[in-house]
Amino acid sequence: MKRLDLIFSDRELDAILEALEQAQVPGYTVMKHATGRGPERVVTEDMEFTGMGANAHVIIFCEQEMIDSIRDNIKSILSYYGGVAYVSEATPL
Amino acid sequence: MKRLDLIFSDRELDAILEALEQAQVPGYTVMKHATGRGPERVVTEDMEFTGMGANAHVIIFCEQEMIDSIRDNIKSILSYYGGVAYVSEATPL
Amino acid sequence: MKRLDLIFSDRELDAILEALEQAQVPGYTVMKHATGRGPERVVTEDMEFTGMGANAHVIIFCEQEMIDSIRDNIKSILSYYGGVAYVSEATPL
Amino acid sequence: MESSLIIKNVLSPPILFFFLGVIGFATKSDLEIPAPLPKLFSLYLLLAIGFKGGVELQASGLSGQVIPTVCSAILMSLLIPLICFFILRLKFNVYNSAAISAAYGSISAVTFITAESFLEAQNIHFDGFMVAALALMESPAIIVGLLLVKFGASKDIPSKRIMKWRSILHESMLNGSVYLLLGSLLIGFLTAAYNPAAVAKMQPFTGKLFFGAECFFLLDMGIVAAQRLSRLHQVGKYLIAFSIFMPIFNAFLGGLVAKSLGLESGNALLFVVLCASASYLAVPAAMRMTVPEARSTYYISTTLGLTFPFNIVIGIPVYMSLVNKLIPPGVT
Amino acid sequence: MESSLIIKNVLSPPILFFFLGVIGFATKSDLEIPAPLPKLFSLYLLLAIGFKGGVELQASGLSGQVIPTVCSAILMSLLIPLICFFILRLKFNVYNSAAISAAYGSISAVTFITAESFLEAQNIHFDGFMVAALALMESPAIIVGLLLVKFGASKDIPSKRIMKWRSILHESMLNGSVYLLLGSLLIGFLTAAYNPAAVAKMQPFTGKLFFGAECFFLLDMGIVAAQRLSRLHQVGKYLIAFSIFMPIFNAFLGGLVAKSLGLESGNALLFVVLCASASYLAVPAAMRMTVPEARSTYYISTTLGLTFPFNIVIGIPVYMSLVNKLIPPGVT
Amino acid sequence: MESSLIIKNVLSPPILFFFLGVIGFATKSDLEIPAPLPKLFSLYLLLAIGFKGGVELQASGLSGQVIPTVCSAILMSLLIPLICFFILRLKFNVYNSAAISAAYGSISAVTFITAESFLEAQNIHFDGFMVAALALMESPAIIVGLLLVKFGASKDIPSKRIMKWRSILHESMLNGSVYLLLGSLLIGFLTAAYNPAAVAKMQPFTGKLFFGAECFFLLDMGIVAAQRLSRLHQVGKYLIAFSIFMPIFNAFLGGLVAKSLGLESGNALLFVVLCASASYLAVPAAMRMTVPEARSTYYISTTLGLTFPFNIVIGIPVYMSLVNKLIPPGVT
Ligand SMILES: Nc1ncnc2c1ncn2[C@@H]1O[C@H](COP(=O)(O)O)[C@@H](O)[C@H]1O
Ligand SMILES: Nc1ncnc2c1ncn2[C@@H]1O[C@H](COP(=O)(O)O)[C@@H](O)[C@H]1O
Ligand SMILES: Nc1ncnc2c1ncn2[C@@H]1O[C@H](COP(=O)(O)O)[C@@H](O)[C@H]1O
Ligand code: NA
Ligand code: NA
Ligand code: NA
Repeated sequence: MKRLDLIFSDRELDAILEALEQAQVPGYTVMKHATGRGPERVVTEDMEFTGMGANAHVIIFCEQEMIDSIRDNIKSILSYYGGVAYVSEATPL
Repeated sequence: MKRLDLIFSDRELDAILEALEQAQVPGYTVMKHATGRGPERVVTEDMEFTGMGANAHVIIFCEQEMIDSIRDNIKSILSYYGGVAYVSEATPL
Repeated sequence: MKRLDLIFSDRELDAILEALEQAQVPGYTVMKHATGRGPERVVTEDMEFTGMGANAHVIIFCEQEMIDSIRDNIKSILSYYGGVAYVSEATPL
Repeated sequence: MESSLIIKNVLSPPILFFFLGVIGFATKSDLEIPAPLPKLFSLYLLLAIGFKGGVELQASGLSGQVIPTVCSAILMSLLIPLICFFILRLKFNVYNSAAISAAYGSISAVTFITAESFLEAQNIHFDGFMVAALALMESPAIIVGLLLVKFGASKDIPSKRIMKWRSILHESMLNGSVYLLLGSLLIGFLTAAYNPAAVAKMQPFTGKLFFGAECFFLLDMGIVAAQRLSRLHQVGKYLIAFSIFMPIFNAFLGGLVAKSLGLESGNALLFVVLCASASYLAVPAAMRMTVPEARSTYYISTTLGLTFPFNIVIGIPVYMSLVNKLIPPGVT
Repeated sequence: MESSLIIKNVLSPPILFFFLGVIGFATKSDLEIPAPLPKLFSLYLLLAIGFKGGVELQASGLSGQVIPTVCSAILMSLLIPLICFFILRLKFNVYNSAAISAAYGSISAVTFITAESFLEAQNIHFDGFMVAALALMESPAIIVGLLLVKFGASKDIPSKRIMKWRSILHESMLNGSVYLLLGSLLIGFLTAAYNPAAVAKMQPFTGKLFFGAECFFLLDMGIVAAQRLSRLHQVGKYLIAFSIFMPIFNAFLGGLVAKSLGLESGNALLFVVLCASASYLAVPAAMRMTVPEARSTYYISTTLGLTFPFNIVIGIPVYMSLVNKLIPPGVT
Repeated sequence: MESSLIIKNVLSPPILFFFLGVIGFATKSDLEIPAPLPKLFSLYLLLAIGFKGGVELQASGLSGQVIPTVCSAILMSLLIPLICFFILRLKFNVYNSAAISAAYGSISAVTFITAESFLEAQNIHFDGFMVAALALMESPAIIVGLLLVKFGASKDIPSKRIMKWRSILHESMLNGSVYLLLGSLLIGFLTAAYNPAAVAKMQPFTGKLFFGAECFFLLDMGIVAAQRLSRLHQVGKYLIAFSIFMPIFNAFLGGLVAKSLGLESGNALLFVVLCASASYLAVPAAMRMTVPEARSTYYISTTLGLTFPFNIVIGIPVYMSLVNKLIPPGVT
């Protein structure tokens, strides 16, 4: 099994979740209110009230095939709006 | 060293933490207010006010033996109430 | 690529972020409002209003060299104030 | 007459803000009230209605209609789940039937508040002791729901699943919202009895602010209800019909009881609303803990997505007409 | 005269709390107002000004100066971004120029509120319909900004990047803060028309509490603005100069329009402030979604770190003097 | 006489809500006030007492008892930690002793507020300048605590651990809650002096709402204190006894100083309460940053789990009797 970590502006959350649902991932977890810094831009919690939101951190545990099938879709969303995606190994308890 | 990720409804948090304490884990971290979707059910942040809460994400860094000793206990709680548990590799910095 | 997970009292967040910036990490993500237990001390969300804060969970995706270059700095901060740091494997999506 | 009452009701700020939330969700506006702000308002509303109810209960005393009304309310919260259970068992298993029944036997504090605002707008008098009825109808419904599971479920469940009385009572009496409501009621009562000056000092917080906070909360409830409504297809036609007709039936039942209790029209409306409303707070939270076998979509989408909006928008004025027919004003 | 007005303005609680926040950040005090509490106050302020504006709009009716004023305000929110765009294009690419222009064409609700408090402190009358102008100036500026991108950007952008009218309208009309402001305005209007008793019941929440909540929010705005100010070096001198001189120019333009509309000095000041202020809420949020090519530092650090503090501290009293010169009091 | 005062105190809404929180935790009710809502209330309370205190300080001026009282308060916050330190050193190391001492030298704003509400309920007059004493007692206690570490700790600590004056002053003066309290005090003072109309506009927020918000906050404090109380066994008997007897001793000391200052009974009670109360906000936060060697359980479980509840429930009425004995009413 794999673990996929996605971090991006929470304004794109709907688009990402739609992509995940389309690929029929077995499940996902969303943590909002994350802040951070990417190559060029600082996201701070205090801008949340402006509607610009903070980041969302999405975790998906799934099989390698699933990862392959959503890769293009997710990468195109992230390349447009910014954000990162990393895969690591995970085994069920 | 291992990293154990548990994600489940935060109403079960007390039960899980009790199980962890019993097994004498060296420590744990809890992140509340996580939302998500499992095989059948969507958990949304907006239901938090109803007392039904959102999900909790618990991270435990520990040795393999520890994992083995808490496996059954944790799995039985999760199988009853729902939730996921995954193990991955981690090395101290 | 590596994934570095840091968990510590959010009162030390500024010091840690400064250390990360100095090492010129490519980016990081901060999740506040984490609670937990270390070897001796319980951190609870309800103490947040006292200004003692809860924990912060910082995730950094970066190369192994970067990890090596920040190791000493981070470890000295964590050894003084408490907190944990673990490294694991991660590959870009 | 109903239609004019419905229009009047719809044009009150709380209902208008409710619609603002609904339309915001429907049009995909990114208006959202992030957690835990809705919790702030729900805690505030429970604290405030509890406190105000306690103060008025102390003023009216426990004489006259108070005891019979409160007892009848409790009885209704025991009876209604039983009726619901038999209707639901035609289509659903024991777990789902019991969980949904408990929700409909219980009450919705926000529906109650909306009915109070409606009465105030119509200048119809009602008594503070009705809050006591509100506070005391949640626990019995939860208990009945859990008993239905305990005795209705097949006997071959694994040993650890057997529900203990302790946890049944714990979930029913010490659920956060039940506890805060009952506690605030008691504090209001004690304060009014022994410290009347403090009641006036609480007034700006629990009294004056209430209407505005209700509007704010209903804005969020509109967003939440619309989300649930959008998932309502998952529950099937039977349950959709149930979530409209059951409240009407319960309202009718409540109206008859209110008449036989000799309640004035204001109190009668509140009594009817208690019977007709369904819980989306305490009961779902308790059921999720104690009956995880039941699908939460069933008892949340129905109560929150359909019964709640129906009651606050159309139900309340319709029930008012019903009460006016059953209890001719000026007679009591 | 300006300096005495500036001092009076600076010694009002909202501005003092703003400075408390600024100094707190500058001295590295760990005072912070954690998310989502600032959102609570910003939602509250939008709801309250919308509701109050709607109530007053209903009272004044749509006659007299209302329609011309509101239409002129909308025109200003279309015109100002165009002027800004040409000034900014001298130094910046289409994306950045358009995004910044949209922000300056739009408005800042908190600046508007501060100007209202300033007028109240000076006992100068103003009308509720100005809130309608406020509410209607955000969407057009966003639309102009997006059109500038649509027609100004080079034609070789990948197909999926082509902005659709649908999403332009969605972002401009259904942005959370625009939606809440317009919705509350409508609710205030309807309530005042059909349910006047409810207006009084809302008053403790939307009226009495307002000033204090404004102070609390400005405390947070002080912290946030100071953070942005500290990053201002990233935007360069040209943009720093722009974020002070553009508001003054827009104010002057607004003053002339206000005079030609025959507005009284109170309304004229609000009109000027609408022109001079820049959006750090709806517009940046919309731009980030629809023009990710633009650097958000540009349109946030300028509007929030410089234009906003300048306007509320120095701008408002200066604009008041301007208005007093253009529109001699007692003439209207 | 004390027992009737205790009962009267216990039957006030803030204390009743405090107990509601305690019992909620003890009975494992799932009532909780999620972060960051408690922070909202603590920020609000600090802002409101600061502002009100500043307004009243401006009214009373800096003449008469103001300067001597405030100076004595500061002296007490320097003296008390020294006394505590010698008592604690019998059992604890330098780090723990210093951190606990600093907490007891400092104050608890909520205890102070509760004492004010107690006085209001008894119709006993007190002055606004006592808030200045409150605001000025936190920093000195923190400084003494850090100096005790600096000079008391063994000399072989690693170089980077040597505390710098800069960081000592920073933690003591710019701690978020100290900063907000002092800042609001100053803003209240300035507003009352230069903008008296604005004081009235703040009143609904800082004045009217206060009592209710205090209740809400004490509900949460009840939950938190009960949690700490449940961990009290970790601190040992010596510290448990310390956390009851030290406040009583400090109260007695404070009473003598208040008498020698010639304070009226209302102000005297507040002075005594300042001496008797211990900080669970600013000081623990500062200690955790600057003295990580100290075990936080020691200074949090004692101040929050025992001293705080003792003071607000039993202490205040007992101290009132003490004051009444030391300062016969009608004499001043
Ligand atoms: N190397 C990284 N490690 C961890 N988080 C990152 C990293 N790079 C970016 N992020 C997160 O992704 C968000 C969006 O990144 P970007 O749009 O590329 O600036 C940032 O705000 C961070 O929260
Ligand atoms: N495959 C998955 N990947 C990530 N999170 C998951 C996954 N499956 C379930 N979860 C999380 O676990 C929670 C409970 O799952 P369940 O009770 O199985 O529906 C969900 O709400 C998700 O937050
Ligand atoms: N073994 C562990 N696994 C996960 N989180 C931990 C672990 N040990 C400590 N932590 C987290 O790190 C924080 C600080 O740890 P410490 O200062 O060592 O007590 C704790 O409050 C936990 O949130
Ligand atoms: Na019911
Ligand atoms: Na403008
Ligand atoms: Na003290």
